[in-house]
Amino acid sequence: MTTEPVLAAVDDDAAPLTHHQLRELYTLMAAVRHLDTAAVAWQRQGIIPGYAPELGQEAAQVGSGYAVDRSRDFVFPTYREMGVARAMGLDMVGYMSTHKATWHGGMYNPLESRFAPIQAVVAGSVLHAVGWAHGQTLSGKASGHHGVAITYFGDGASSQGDVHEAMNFAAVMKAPVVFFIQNNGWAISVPTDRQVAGGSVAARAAGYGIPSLQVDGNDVVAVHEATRSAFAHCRAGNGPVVIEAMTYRRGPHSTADDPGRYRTLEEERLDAGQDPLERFKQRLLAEGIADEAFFAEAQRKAEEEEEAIRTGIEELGPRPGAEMFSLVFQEPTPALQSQATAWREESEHV
Amino acid sequence: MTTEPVLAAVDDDAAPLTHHQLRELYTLMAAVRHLDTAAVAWQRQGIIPGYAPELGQEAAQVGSGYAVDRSRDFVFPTYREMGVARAMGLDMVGYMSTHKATWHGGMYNPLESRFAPIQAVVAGSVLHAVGWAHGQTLSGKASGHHGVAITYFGDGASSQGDVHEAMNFAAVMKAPVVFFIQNNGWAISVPTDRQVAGGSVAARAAGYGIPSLQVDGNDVVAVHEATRSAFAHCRAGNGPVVIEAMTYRRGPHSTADDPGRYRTLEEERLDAGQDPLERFKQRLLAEGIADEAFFAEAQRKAEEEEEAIRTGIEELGPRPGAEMFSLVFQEPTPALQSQATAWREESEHV
Amino acid sequence: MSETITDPRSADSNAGAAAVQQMSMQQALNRALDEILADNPKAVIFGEDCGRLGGVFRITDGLQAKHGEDRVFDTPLAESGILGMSVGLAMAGFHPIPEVQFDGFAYPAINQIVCQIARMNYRSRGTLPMPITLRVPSFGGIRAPEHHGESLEALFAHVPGLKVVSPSNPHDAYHLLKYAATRPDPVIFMEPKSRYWQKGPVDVTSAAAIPVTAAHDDGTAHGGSLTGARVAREGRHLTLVAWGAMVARCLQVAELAAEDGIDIEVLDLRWLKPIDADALARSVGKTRRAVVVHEAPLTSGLGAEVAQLITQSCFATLKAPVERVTGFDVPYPSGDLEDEYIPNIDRILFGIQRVLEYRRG
Amino acid sequence: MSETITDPRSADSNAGAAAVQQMSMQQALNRALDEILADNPKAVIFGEDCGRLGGVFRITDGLQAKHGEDRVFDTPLAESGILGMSVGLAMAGFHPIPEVQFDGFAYPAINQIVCQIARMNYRSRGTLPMPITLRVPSFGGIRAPEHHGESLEALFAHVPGLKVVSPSNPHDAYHLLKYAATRPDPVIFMEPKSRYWQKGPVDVTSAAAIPVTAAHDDGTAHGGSLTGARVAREGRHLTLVAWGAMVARCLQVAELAAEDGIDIEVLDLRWLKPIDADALARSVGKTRRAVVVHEAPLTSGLGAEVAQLITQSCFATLKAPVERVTGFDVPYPSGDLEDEYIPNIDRILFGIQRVLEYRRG
Ligand SMILES: Cc1ncc(C[n+]2csc(CCOP(=O)(O)OP(=O)(O)O)c2C)c(N)n1
Ligand SMILES: Cc1ncc(C[n+]2csc(CCOP(=O)(O)OP(=O)(O)O)c2C)c(N)n1
Ligand SMILES: [Mg+2]
Ligand SMILES: [Mg+2]
Repeated sequence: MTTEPVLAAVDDDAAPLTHHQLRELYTLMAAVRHLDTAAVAWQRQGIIPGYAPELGQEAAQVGSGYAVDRSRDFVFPTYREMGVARAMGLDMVGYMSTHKATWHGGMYNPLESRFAPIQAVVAGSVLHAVGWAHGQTLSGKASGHHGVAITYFGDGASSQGDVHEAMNFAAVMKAPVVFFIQNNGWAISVPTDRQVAGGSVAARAAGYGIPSLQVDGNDVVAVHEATRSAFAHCRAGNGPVVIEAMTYRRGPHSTADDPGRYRTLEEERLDAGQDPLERFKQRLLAEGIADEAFFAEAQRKAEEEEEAIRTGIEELGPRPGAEMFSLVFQEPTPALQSQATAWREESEHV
Repeated sequence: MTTEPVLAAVDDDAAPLTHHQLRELYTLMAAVRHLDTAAVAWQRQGIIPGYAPELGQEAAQVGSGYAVDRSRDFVFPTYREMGVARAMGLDMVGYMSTHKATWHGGMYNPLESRFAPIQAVVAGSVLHAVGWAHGQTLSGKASGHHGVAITYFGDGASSQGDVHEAMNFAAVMKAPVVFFIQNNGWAISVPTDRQVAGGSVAARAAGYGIPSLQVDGNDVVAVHEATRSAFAHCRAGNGPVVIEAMTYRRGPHSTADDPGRYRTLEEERLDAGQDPLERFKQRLLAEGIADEAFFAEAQRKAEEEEEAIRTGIEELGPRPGAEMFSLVFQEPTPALQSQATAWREESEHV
Repeated sequence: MSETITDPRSADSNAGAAAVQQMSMQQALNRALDEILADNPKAVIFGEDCGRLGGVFRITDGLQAKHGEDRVFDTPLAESGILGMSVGLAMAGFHPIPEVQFDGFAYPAINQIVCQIARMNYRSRGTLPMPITLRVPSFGGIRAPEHHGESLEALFAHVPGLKVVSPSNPHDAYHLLKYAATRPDPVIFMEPKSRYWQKGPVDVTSAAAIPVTAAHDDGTAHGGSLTGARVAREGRHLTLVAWGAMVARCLQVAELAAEDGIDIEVLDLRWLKPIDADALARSVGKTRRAVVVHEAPLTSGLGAEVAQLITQSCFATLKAPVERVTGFDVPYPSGDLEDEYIPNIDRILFGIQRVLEYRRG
Repeated sequence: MSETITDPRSADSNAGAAAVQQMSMQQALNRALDEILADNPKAVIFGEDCGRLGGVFRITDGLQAKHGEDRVFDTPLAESGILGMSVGLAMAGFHPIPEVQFDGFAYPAINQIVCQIARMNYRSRGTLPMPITLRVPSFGGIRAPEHHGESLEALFAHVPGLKVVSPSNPHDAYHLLKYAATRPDPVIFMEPKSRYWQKGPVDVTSAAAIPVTAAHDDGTAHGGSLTGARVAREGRHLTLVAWGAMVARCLQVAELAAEDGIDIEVLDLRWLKPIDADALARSVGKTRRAVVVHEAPLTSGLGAEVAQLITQSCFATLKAPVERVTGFDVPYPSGDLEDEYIPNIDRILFGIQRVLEYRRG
């Protein structure tokens, strides 16, 4: 019917990852794994009210986030992209503050960090990425210098109408945007086979004439390379790319979830496959790129980092209630200002 | 990536169309063509405030509508399916009353006629068809006896998120629904190439594992056969089918539209191709299935029919204002009843 | 899980010696759904995670196992899809009981709700009724992520063709859901999620209202019909009008005010469309003062409608303009600021004070 | 197409001897957009059929040809897409001016409007402003198909983070659009489509208000600032509050009432969020009687908010409860019944009469 669209393989930065970079990827994954596991513990300890773990998705997140050029690209995350945030060097106290219930979007500066506010609406920001990307085209930068938008979403999100509208808009407008799906097998309790008709989100891309890549989402190097070439394709003005990273949500949907109600431990074990962190470690060992001392050091740094973040989170007080009013608009309205005054009088008794 | 899904060719009624049926198809197309052209004239004469002509889409509409089994199937039209309505034998005064501004959904009985109320929201009823179709499955009729839903929509509508959600739901649930797209080249002023990324709506079906057919929408027999085999596929419990009938909107979008602003007459002539009615006539002549006397008679009947419909429409008075209130709910509320009373007192001075 | 206590007031119910059980709203809703499925073979329940998981709030817990996958099923993750599909199922003769997982995720389905569900009966001149009961876990108060604490009643109440109801306690939750799910018209059923786990007495044998909790049972509450508002507490000086989770808070406020000799009536509106204007007139006709309380933002909130209905009917006797104590005109904030946003006891008391101290001119 | 007339009252405008031109609202809006594109290189206009066709109402007529396809472009047919894309463009530093083709087709985009456009500034703590001007041809009165005659102001006004404005005449249309499109916050711009072709005086040199039509120019109208309401006609006995197409109808009613010696003030609210509560208090403080008129259904309509604001500020002096003359709680009907639905002169006069004849007790 249609011929499969192909990715223009114009990766201008296509040198294989150096050993240094590979070790850096591992260090990031270890930091993410440790912080993620810790955050679940924080919730149990009452430090934060809730958290959405990304256990098992470290390769997909770190591998892709590592490809972002913070001088010109922009990332549109969901609520589960802690690993991307960390790979991009975000202020992680600012990031984690959303789970502390301090501020919904997080306390980091999205403009400076090139990481949009945390998004709780499933598929909510996919279209934003398309608009932002089209803005790059309109800004008239020469091909090859486009900033690229990368939007993260899940297998569940792929069912939302907004994702279809986004892919169609992006393809019609040739917008430089990477649709990065983490197909982690589940949308809360619903498995992918009851969610994604046809079995693959990437396969839908062909219908829009968009090239797509389905990649082993538990292989950090494969993910990174796929993302890098997708960025190069977009940057060169060739329009959007769809990447589907096949991975597995090894943990619960969130700290409020009880996966035992919809999958057995045995199923988890079988479906999850090899742990992405462990697998990468074995590879680095086998290839002589890193040794046990390196892994121990990565773990030590991860722990140190987690401790600092936890301290930061614990010290984070609630935001002043006045911010509820002052941050609604750039130009506040008299009506809202008088509500703020009434609130101050009645709640702070001033 | 995925293998193309195939249509299970289980057309249990696959006998070729008889000469009688072919002539009937022509008679229907002639009636539709004449009524459609007349309705545009009615608007100019002030008989109706507006109309959405389907000039050029007679083959797509009559060919598909003729395949509907009124004892068990259900049709979900847009605002432009007059030809389907006529092919199904609807009360055409009731149908046309929507264009008289008598009642939005039309005055025919949708349950009895198996033709849902006229739908003005683009892509608004595509999901309804999926729900209705899933209802057939839930009702537990044996395979081979399913009622089938057929939902009509345009190339423009295909951009709406609801269409994606509908195709995915239908495929996941294996609902007996035919997605019938009339790709008529335009969505008001926007041509298909600025609308449908990838160039084909049918091509999207593969992404959901749905079999699809792209058919010459100006060939009434081809359309009919495609629709009939899609119905057979659905009826046998094989899930949904997508049909894309490639046709051309030869008229304006509606009587309020001015196509001269976005396409030249020369472009129209080139893009529209051969007129579906004339083409079918030539075929019937060439194959000796009908002669000039038959065509003259078809035309005479069409004119007679149009006259009766016009008379019916002209006689159609406005609905009593009380219906505004009485038709909102099955169980009216006291608040609404008192509004109705106030309205009667103030507007009818009773 | 549920203990049985005997309540003398329900002696007039069908069951003769009636059994009033303690249950949470979650249990009451779950039981209602179970019975609805058993009673009506055309009732079907679906939505995101409604099936195997039993819903993120466990409202549909166990129903799939008991009634089968055809009656209770998971859909793909798309709210417009869920509601659009409901329309088709209703056209095919079913009674769909879809769930939207959280209030804020009704927005993607608004087009189907407003333009289709609410209008199909009208558009089809009564030939295609839409007996759809849309369950929406609603309102705030549980320190949830963004978009999980919204109050959409003003939007829903403005839509012609919809009916809207919100229970404040397990007893009403049970009866109102069973009532809604047997109606031939679409009903938006707004469940106060912060009250899911609170227990209260439920008399499954009679819909006549029983008080919210024993603590507030002063023996004077009465109910009236299921289709109207409910006097949750009788009082003489001022009427507090509320719904959902705010009813319990208003009852607390009334207790506190009573210590100062202020006798407050609490009217649980229950139906947000149609609003029981007679009950408002009756109550404020007596108390001559009113405060309406809701979580939604002030401007164009349902409090304006309630206030205007009261003013319309009680203008001549009203001692002060109706006060509104509501959420602010700001997006629902994160958990840390939630208690600043939702009307708290102090703010309701201030509102009461403004009404009591109002002097003309 | 547009004739120039001299208006003495605008002698104080920048232009010295000012030029007041007659133009239709369609022309005024088109001119405003043309100037906005010229003034701000980051302004972009897009939507369904906005480009080549110039919009189904020709509001963007000629703009693509003049400013190029990068500045004025057609999108695929998907409203959520259009609004979601606007968010991204705003994040990239643009000032998007999207169009939704008709009021009723804003519903598919409500999720993006409510959860994204209205909240991004807040969510991002002010780092990602949303300077989006969403044009929505609104309200009824043109005998159009279903969903082409809706009034969404109550919904929009309830959403924290949005501002909402509706012009009633060409002069205001020109100035309010230019004002809205230079703001850093999202503004919903509701255009009264039944007034698109009505001509009126426009003073492009000064935003100070001029009367709606010469017929109603009694020399007493005054404007105040662009951000507030406008007294369209001064009067002593009663205030009619309206917006959009209902303003012209209220002015007609005022003329008729004047024949009976009833002197009516007409307040054109213009801003539906934030509402100019001071102007309401000023006007009704003087007239002591008010009727609010809108096309949207009664229940939970913006009339309730307006009535409650008036009652709140004028309770002590108000002679009668504020009346609401509105559309009914029914889906907007087909053309044949449109005049029964939209408040007509009779119904507004009845409302006025109820207020004038109100007696306490
Ligand atoms: C529009 C919307 N609907 C429902 C939800 C509730 N919800 C939050 S996450 C989730 C599942 C998402 O699954 P997927 O997209 O696969 O992402 P994952 O959680 O697996 O990372 C659901 C249903 C939501 N946040 N937004
Ligand atoms: C949701 C929605 N958006 C916009 C419109 C306005 N509108 C009516 S028809 C139309 C074009 C539809 O094009 P297509 O789907 O190709 O159908 P066609 O008119 O060609 O039959 C538009 C934009 C609408 N009716 N509904
Ligand atoms: Mg997932
Ligand atoms: Mg078309």
